[in-house]
Amino acid sequence: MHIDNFASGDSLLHRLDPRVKIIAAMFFSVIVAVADRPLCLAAAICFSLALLLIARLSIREVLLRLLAVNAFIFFLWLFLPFTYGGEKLFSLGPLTATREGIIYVFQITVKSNAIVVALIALLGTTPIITLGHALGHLRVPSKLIHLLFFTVRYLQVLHLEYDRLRAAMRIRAFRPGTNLHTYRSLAYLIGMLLVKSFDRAERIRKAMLCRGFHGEFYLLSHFELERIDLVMFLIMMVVVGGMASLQWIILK
Amino acid sequence: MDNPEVIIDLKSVSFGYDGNQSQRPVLHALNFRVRRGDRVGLIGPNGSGKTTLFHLLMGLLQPTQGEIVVFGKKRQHEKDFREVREKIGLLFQDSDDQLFCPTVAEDVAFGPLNLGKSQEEALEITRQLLRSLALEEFENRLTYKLSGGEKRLISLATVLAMKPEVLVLDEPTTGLDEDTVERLIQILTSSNLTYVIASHNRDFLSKTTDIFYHLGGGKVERRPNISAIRQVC
Amino acid sequence: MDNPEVIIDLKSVSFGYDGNQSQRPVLHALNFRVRRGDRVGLIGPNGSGKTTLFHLLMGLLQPTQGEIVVFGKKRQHEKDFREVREKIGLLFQDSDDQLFCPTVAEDVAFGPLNLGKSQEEALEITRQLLRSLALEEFENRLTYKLSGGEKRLISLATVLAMKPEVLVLDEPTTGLDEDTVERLIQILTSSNLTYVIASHNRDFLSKTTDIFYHLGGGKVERRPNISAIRQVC
Amino acid sequence: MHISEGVLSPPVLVAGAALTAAGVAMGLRKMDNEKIPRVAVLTAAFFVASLIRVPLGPSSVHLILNGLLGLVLGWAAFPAILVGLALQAILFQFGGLTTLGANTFIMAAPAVLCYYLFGRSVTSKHPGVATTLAFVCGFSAVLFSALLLAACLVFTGESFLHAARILVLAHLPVMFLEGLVVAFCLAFLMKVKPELLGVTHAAG
Ligand SMILES: Nc1ncnc2c1ncn2[C@@H]1O[C@H](COP(=O)(O)OP(=O)(O)OP(=O)(O)O)[C@@H](O)[C@H]1O
Ligand SMILES: Nc1ncnc2c1ncn2[C@@H]1O[C@H](COP(=O)(O)OP(=O)(O)OP(=O)(O)O)[C@@H](O)[C@H]1O
Ligand SMILES: [Mg+2]
Ligand SMILES: [Mg+2]
Repeated sequence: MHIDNFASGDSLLHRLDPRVKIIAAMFFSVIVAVADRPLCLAAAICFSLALLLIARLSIREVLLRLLAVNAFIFFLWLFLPFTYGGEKLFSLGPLTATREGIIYVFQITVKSNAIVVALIALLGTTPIITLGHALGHLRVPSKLIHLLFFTVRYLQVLHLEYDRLRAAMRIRAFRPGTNLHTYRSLAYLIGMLLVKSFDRAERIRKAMLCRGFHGEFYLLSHFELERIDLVMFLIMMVVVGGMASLQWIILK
Repeated sequence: MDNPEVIIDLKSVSFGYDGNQSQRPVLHALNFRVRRGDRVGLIGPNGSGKTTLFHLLMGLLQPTQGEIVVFGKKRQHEKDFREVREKIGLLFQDSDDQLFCPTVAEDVAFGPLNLGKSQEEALEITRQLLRSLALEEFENRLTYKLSGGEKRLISLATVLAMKPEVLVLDEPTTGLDEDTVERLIQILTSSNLTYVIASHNRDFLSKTTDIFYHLGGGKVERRPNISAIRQVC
Repeated sequence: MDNPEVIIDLKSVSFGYDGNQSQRPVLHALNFRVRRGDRVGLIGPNGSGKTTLFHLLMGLLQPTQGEIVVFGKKRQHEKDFREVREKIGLLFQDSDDQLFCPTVAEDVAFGPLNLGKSQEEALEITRQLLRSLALEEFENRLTYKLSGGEKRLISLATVLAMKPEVLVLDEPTTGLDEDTVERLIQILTSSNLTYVIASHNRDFLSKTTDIFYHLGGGKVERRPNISAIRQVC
Repeated sequence: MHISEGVLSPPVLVAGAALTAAGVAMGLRKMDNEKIPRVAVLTAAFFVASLIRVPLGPSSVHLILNGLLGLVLGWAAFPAILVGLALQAILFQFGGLTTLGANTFIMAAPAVLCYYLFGRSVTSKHPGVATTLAFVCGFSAVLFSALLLAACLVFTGESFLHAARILVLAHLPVMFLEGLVVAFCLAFLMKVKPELLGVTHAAG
């Protein structure tokens, strides 16, 4: 299990204050998610690509991710062009594709990919734990933050436990297939994983007691806004604001 | 209670897990005593109850019979053990259970914060401790990215951060490479803490401890030296 | 391949974990050969790579270099190892990782079911095997609630249920009491299986095996007898 | 079962976010600080379980397991699933920020529903009854999720109707699969560690 895939790097975006990145990502995502005018979407794609370049991430890695993300979009391409009313473009047997339908799915595709790329460039470049600390500073409930921290902390531990049990199954000639034996065995594997997690949670509770835990958690991380953070924040807000005006004000 | 020097005194303690299908109790009328300054090695085969013994001592399990006297006071209820846990530091057998905070600094500071220190004080204690253990480079590392040996050392740091008077270490050397074991020996022998170590590693025990007990059949028995304990591993 | 009697042949196998920050590979150009009927003991200090070697042999890890030839065929891909896993049974070092079904009977029957046996056949094999190991009372026990020693024996049963030609045992005696160790010696010596045992327990090895190898510095070397291998544990 | 960014209309996004916020608030209220580690470790376990590829005919699917998660975690299913999806969004870029609310609700609401519908009855002493209910629980959790997902799409636009219908139908085999897995898994838990299913009731 790889966590923080894109987080190792030393670009401007990697070093940027995570609070700035989170706020920028939020505004950008929301604007793009509700926008539909071509100019605004074009600007969104340009902004995302610019971020990607600044973050200096491996293009190959990013494309691989996008491939997986676009499965749902691909599914929509199979339907929407034919079910969205409008001017007929071409026919496939009984199905008629409309111009508006194609434009609509294309729009969705652009929006979806623009947001995902921006999220990779902005949020992917921060270790997930740092994001958690930043969210804490942005007033996300602390219970939620600690839930996130504990979950991330034990993700690998449990994944390794899973790997070992899975290896035990493999060496006993287990070959998954579409049959009850497979489903039963995998269900047992999951059951065992849950039971072991439950026991581990109990041991963690004891370890916490031993260190004087009495129901309070603390967040220790502090961030300092540097000048560059402010500058980048302003730039990104101006761009996002520009996109919003392309959508709602200009050329109305 | 009668002797001020005795700091841990388990008197005829018995314990069995209900869940255990084999009805035999894990510990049976066990007596175990540690005096200030003792450096105790505890040897016993897997499943003999070393971890159970330590958990009883810390109040994480309740004995079915017998008394647990720590620092001259009989300890029975959860709140009796609060003081025990401040003064006795337990290093868990599995570091993954012990390092539960996202970053090393937060994990080490967790104890001091719970003891009522302010954020700044806790952070100061953490920095100082990590420096004294030559672990300062780890301060901002993420706990889930540490190797097994690193996890062990940081776990020890989290325990030491509470400035305990007694250390109880549950198989501290499992999975450690030789260098880390050396470092651990160094840290322990250069401290002047009272400690109890359960370990299968005889070499390690003979270098760090001078009083040896054997745990088996639900009882502990003192042995004059480590070689008087039959090879168990 | 040239000698029909050789059933396991590792040729110049190297392996290192990527995650390992110390770049030194665990196994380095290692050669290891087992012939039908061999009863091999493998000794090496903690971390020398015994477990790694066994996992390579079973196809759970891929060597960075070298060839793994088992039953006369070169094994490279997942599907090459399917046959290997049917004929070589591996007992994991940690029995906690080997049992995952709710009851002992289901766990023992898991292997035979994978080999295409019907439910009835698998149950029959399970009963018979448990009886022959004098473990019949365990049939309906929950694997999760077994003690360490019991888990070991049942794990061995799950492996034997696949009727392997070769057994590979990774430290089978850790955590076992003397009676259970005796029982294991009995089971092994009365079988006429080929087997390879990694263990720190010299006494056990000298009773069950007659060919001794030492693993260290990434290589295995044959030794004339067990006392020619320096005390490691 | 994730809806990508950029698909849903603003009203659906807002409704999803609001409902999820309410559910998460409820879940957090019922989960005091002492319970966080337990909920988190189980969340991590469910996360790992959802990565398992389960063969289904010529292809394979990932399990959703929200029915089982509901039984084990009760209202804590909301924060647990929110954290799980946030992690997926950041680690694998599945789902996203603006859809986090809708996606969480799609999975967590059926989980909580299952907790109320089946929480007690799946622990029935009668094994036949327990198994059947466990199957129904696993099956219907996915069914409800698929229906919610379809509803999100259809509320976004009439033109999604066809796609939504196909989506629900395509999930039918997954529903059977989930039913089976949850039934087996529950049988395991009832035998080995029934306390695990009691977590919710203690928390409730
Ligand atoms: N939570 C539990 N429920 C039931 N039985 C338990 C539990 N924990 C331990 N046991 C059993 O109690 C006995 C003593 O276990 P304990 O972990 O104290 O031994 P140990 O000496 O620490 O062993 P090891 O060297 O393996 O760490 C074992 O037989 C074990 O199976
Ligand atoms: N998953 C892993 N990732 C990285 N390094 C590993 C991993 N597993 C083992 N190692 C390292 O590889 C080396 C060999 O480990 P291995 O478990 O094979 O040794 P061993 O001889 O079986 O030891 P032991 O007697 O403790 O079982 C050790 O240094 C260990 O730290
Ligand atoms: Mg122990
Ligand atoms: Mg090993």
